[in-house]
Amino acid sequence: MNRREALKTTGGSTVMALLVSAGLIKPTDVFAQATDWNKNAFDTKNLNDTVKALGGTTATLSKDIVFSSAPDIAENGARVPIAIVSNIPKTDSISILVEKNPNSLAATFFIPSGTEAFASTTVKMGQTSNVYAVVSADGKFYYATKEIKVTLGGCGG
Amino acid sequence: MADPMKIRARLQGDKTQVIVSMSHEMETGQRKDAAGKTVPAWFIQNVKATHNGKVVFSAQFGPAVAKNPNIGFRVNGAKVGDKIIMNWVDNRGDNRTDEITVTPA
Amino acid sequence: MKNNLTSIRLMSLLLSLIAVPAIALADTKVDVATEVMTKSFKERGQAKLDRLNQDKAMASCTEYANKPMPAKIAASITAENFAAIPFPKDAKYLGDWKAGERIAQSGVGKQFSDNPANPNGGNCYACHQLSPLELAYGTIGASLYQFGKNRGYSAEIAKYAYGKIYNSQAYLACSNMPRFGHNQILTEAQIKDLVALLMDPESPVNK
Amino acid sequence: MKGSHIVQYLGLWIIGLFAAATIASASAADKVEKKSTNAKPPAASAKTTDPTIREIEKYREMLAEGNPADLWEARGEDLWKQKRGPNKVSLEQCDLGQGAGVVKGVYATLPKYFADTDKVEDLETRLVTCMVMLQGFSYDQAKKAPFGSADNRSNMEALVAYVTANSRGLKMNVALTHPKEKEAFAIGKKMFFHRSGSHDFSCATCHAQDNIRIRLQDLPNLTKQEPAQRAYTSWPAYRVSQGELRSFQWRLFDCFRQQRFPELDFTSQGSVALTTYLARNANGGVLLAPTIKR
Repeated sequence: MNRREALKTTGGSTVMALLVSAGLIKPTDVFAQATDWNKNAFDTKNLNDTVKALGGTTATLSKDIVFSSAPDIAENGARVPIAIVSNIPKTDSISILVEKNPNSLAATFFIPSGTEAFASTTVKMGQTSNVYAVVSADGKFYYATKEIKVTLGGCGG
Repeated sequence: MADPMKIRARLQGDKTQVIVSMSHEMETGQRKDAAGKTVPAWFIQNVKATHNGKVVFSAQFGPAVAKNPNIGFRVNGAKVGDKIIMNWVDNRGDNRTDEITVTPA
Repeated sequence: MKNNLTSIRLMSLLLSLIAVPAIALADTKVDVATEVMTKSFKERGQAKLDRLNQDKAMASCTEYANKPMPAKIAASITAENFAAIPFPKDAKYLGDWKAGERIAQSGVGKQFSDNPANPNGGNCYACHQLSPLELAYGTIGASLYQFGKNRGYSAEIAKYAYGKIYNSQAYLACSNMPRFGHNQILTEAQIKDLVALLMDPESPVNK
Repeated sequence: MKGSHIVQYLGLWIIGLFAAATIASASAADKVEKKSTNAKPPAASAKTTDPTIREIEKYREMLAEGNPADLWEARGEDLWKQKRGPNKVSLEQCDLGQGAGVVKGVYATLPKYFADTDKVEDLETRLVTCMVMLQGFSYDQAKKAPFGSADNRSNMEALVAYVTANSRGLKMNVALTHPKEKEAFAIGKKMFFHRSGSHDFSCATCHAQDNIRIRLQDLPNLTKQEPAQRAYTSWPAYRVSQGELRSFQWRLFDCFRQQRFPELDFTSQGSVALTTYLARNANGGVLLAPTIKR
C-alpha cells in the first residue's frame, strides 16, 4: 500500500515538475493534483468494511497498538483528541475509526519508513462509541479498540 | 484564501515532534443551517509533510476530523534548521502550503 | 446622657464623612447602576427589556444577596408565592415520566436565541442528579435520585413536588431555582410530566 | 454523604406524615435539601475521587495540546500591523493603556480609565476606540463583527487573541484608582447580583457558591479571589462547541443569553463595568489565555 502510494506520488511529481518548469501550471497546483483520496473507505459504516476498503481482508486484535492519548470521557464530541502508537514492525498506516459515526473512518495516516509509527489528531464523535485504531503492516491489518463516552457540559442551551 | 497553518517542529533526541494546527471548517455535510437546508460537506482531504524533498508523513481525512483540526507526528533524521513543508488540500480543491524550521526542544 | 448621644451622633457623622467614598458607592450607586444596566441591554427575539424588571421577591433577593435576610421578609416571600400557586383542580399531579425525562434533559426555552414556538425545557439535569443513567448532572440543586422511592409515593409528596417546580419561592425564599409555572416557562402538563419523573415507581429516577 | 441522605429522607418523611404542604414544613424540607446540597462538595469538588470528573480533567489537558487559538493569534498579529481603514494606518500606534504601540502586558491592567475618551474601557472597547480614532472607521464599522462565525469572521476576536497572548504569564493587576474605575466596579458588582428575567437568574445564581457544577462544568465562585482568578485568566478561549475563539465580551454576552436576559450590547458601559468587577476580583492571577475550552 505504502510503496504503491510512494511510487504514485513520485511518478506524479516528476510529471508535475515538468509541467511546472514548462510554465503550464503553478507550483501550488502540484500538491492539489498529486494526491488521491480513498472515497470507498470513507463511505464505509463498520470496521470490517473499512478494512476491506483499505485493502485488507480482516483485522486482528493486537496489544501492540496503543491509544497513547485518548480520553475515557469527552466533554465535547466535537473535538476528541486521539493519539496512537503502533509497536507492530513495518507499520505503514494508522487509521482512526469511530463506530457510531455516520461513516466509520475518520482519518488514515501513512507512515513511510524513517517516520515513527505514531499519529495524533482531533476527531468528531456524535455520541458515546467504540473507537478503533487500525494498523496496516507488511500487508496485514491489526486493530485495537477503546470506548470513549461523550457527555454534555455547560448550561445546555 | 485559506489561513496559514500553525506548525511547531521540535527536535527531541533523534526525533522531531511536529504539531500542526489547520484552519478549516471541516463541515460534515450532515448539518442543517437555520433555514433547514443541508450545509454541503467541506473538509480537508489530504495532508502531506515533506522533509528534504521526501514525503515523511501523509494523511487522508474524512469529514469526521474536527473543525480547525490538528495533527501530530514524529520524524526521524531531521536536524535543527531543517525545513518541514506542510500542505493540505480540501474537497473543493482549495489548498495551503506552509513551512517551518525545526527548532531545539 | 444626652451629651453622650450627641457626641456619638457627631462621631458617627464624622465617621460617615470619612468613609464617604466607599459608602456612597455602595448606596447611592444603586440607581446609577440600574440606569447603566438598562442602557447596556437591547431587546432581542423574545427577550425584551422587561426581563430586567424585578418583582417584589427578586428585588428583595437582590437586596439581601450579600447579607442575612430578615425572617419577616423571607416569610412574606414564601407566603405570597405560595398563595399564587394554582394547584391542579383535579388534584392529579403525575403525568408521563418519559416526557418528563425529555423535559429534564432539554435546556432550551426563553433565550433570545430560542424560537418561542417550540416547547421550553426544564433543564433539570443542569442542576440536579435524577436518572442514574445520566452522568452529566449538575450539583447546584440537591440530588433527586430515588426521589419518590425514598420519600414514599404519597399524594402529599407529589403535591409538594408540583408546587416546588411551579414556584420554588413558595418554599424557600431566594431559592436559586426558577419558578417554572409562575413565570410561564413550563405548562401545567409539563410540570406533571416532571412530577412523574420524580414520583412514578417506573421512572428511572426511582430505580 | 450517607448521613446527610438519611437526614434528608427523614425530613421528607416528616413532611409526608405531617402533611404537608403547609408553608412552614415545606420550607423545612427546603432547608434539608439545601443542607444536602451543602454536604455535596465531596462529589462536586472531588477531582480526585469522582471518576467522571477526573476523566474530564484529563480530556481538558489533552485538548490543550493542540489549541487552534494559535490561528487567531497569528491572524490578529497580521491585522494589528496591516494598514487599514479610511486613514490607511495600522494599529501599531494604538494606546492600550501603557503608551502608544505597547502590546506586551496591557491585558493584565485592563479595564482601565482612559483620559482621551474620559471612560473606563476594556480591551475590546479600547480596540474599537483605536479603530475609530486612528484608522478612521466609524463606530458602527468598528463594532460590526464582534463575534465571529464560520461565514462571518471577526477581526475583533483575532485582535483580542493577539493582544491577550502578549500578556500570557503575567499577573492580573487592575488598579481601581480613578473614581470612574471605582464607579465601574460598583456598577459591575450590582449587575452581578441583579436577579430577574423569566428564570430569576443573576450571575450570582451560578457563580457565588463554592464547589458546584452545571452538568459537568465546574462553576467558579467569582466573588472569591482564587476561583475568580482561575476563571478570568482562562479567557479569551477557543471554544470547541463554537469552533471559534471567544473574547471576554462574548463570555458575558453568552452568559446573559443563557441567563434569559436581553442582549448585552457589545462594549456597552454595563459590559465594561461587569468586566471591571470580575477582572479586579481576579487580581494577582496569572493570565493563561488564550486557552481552549469544551
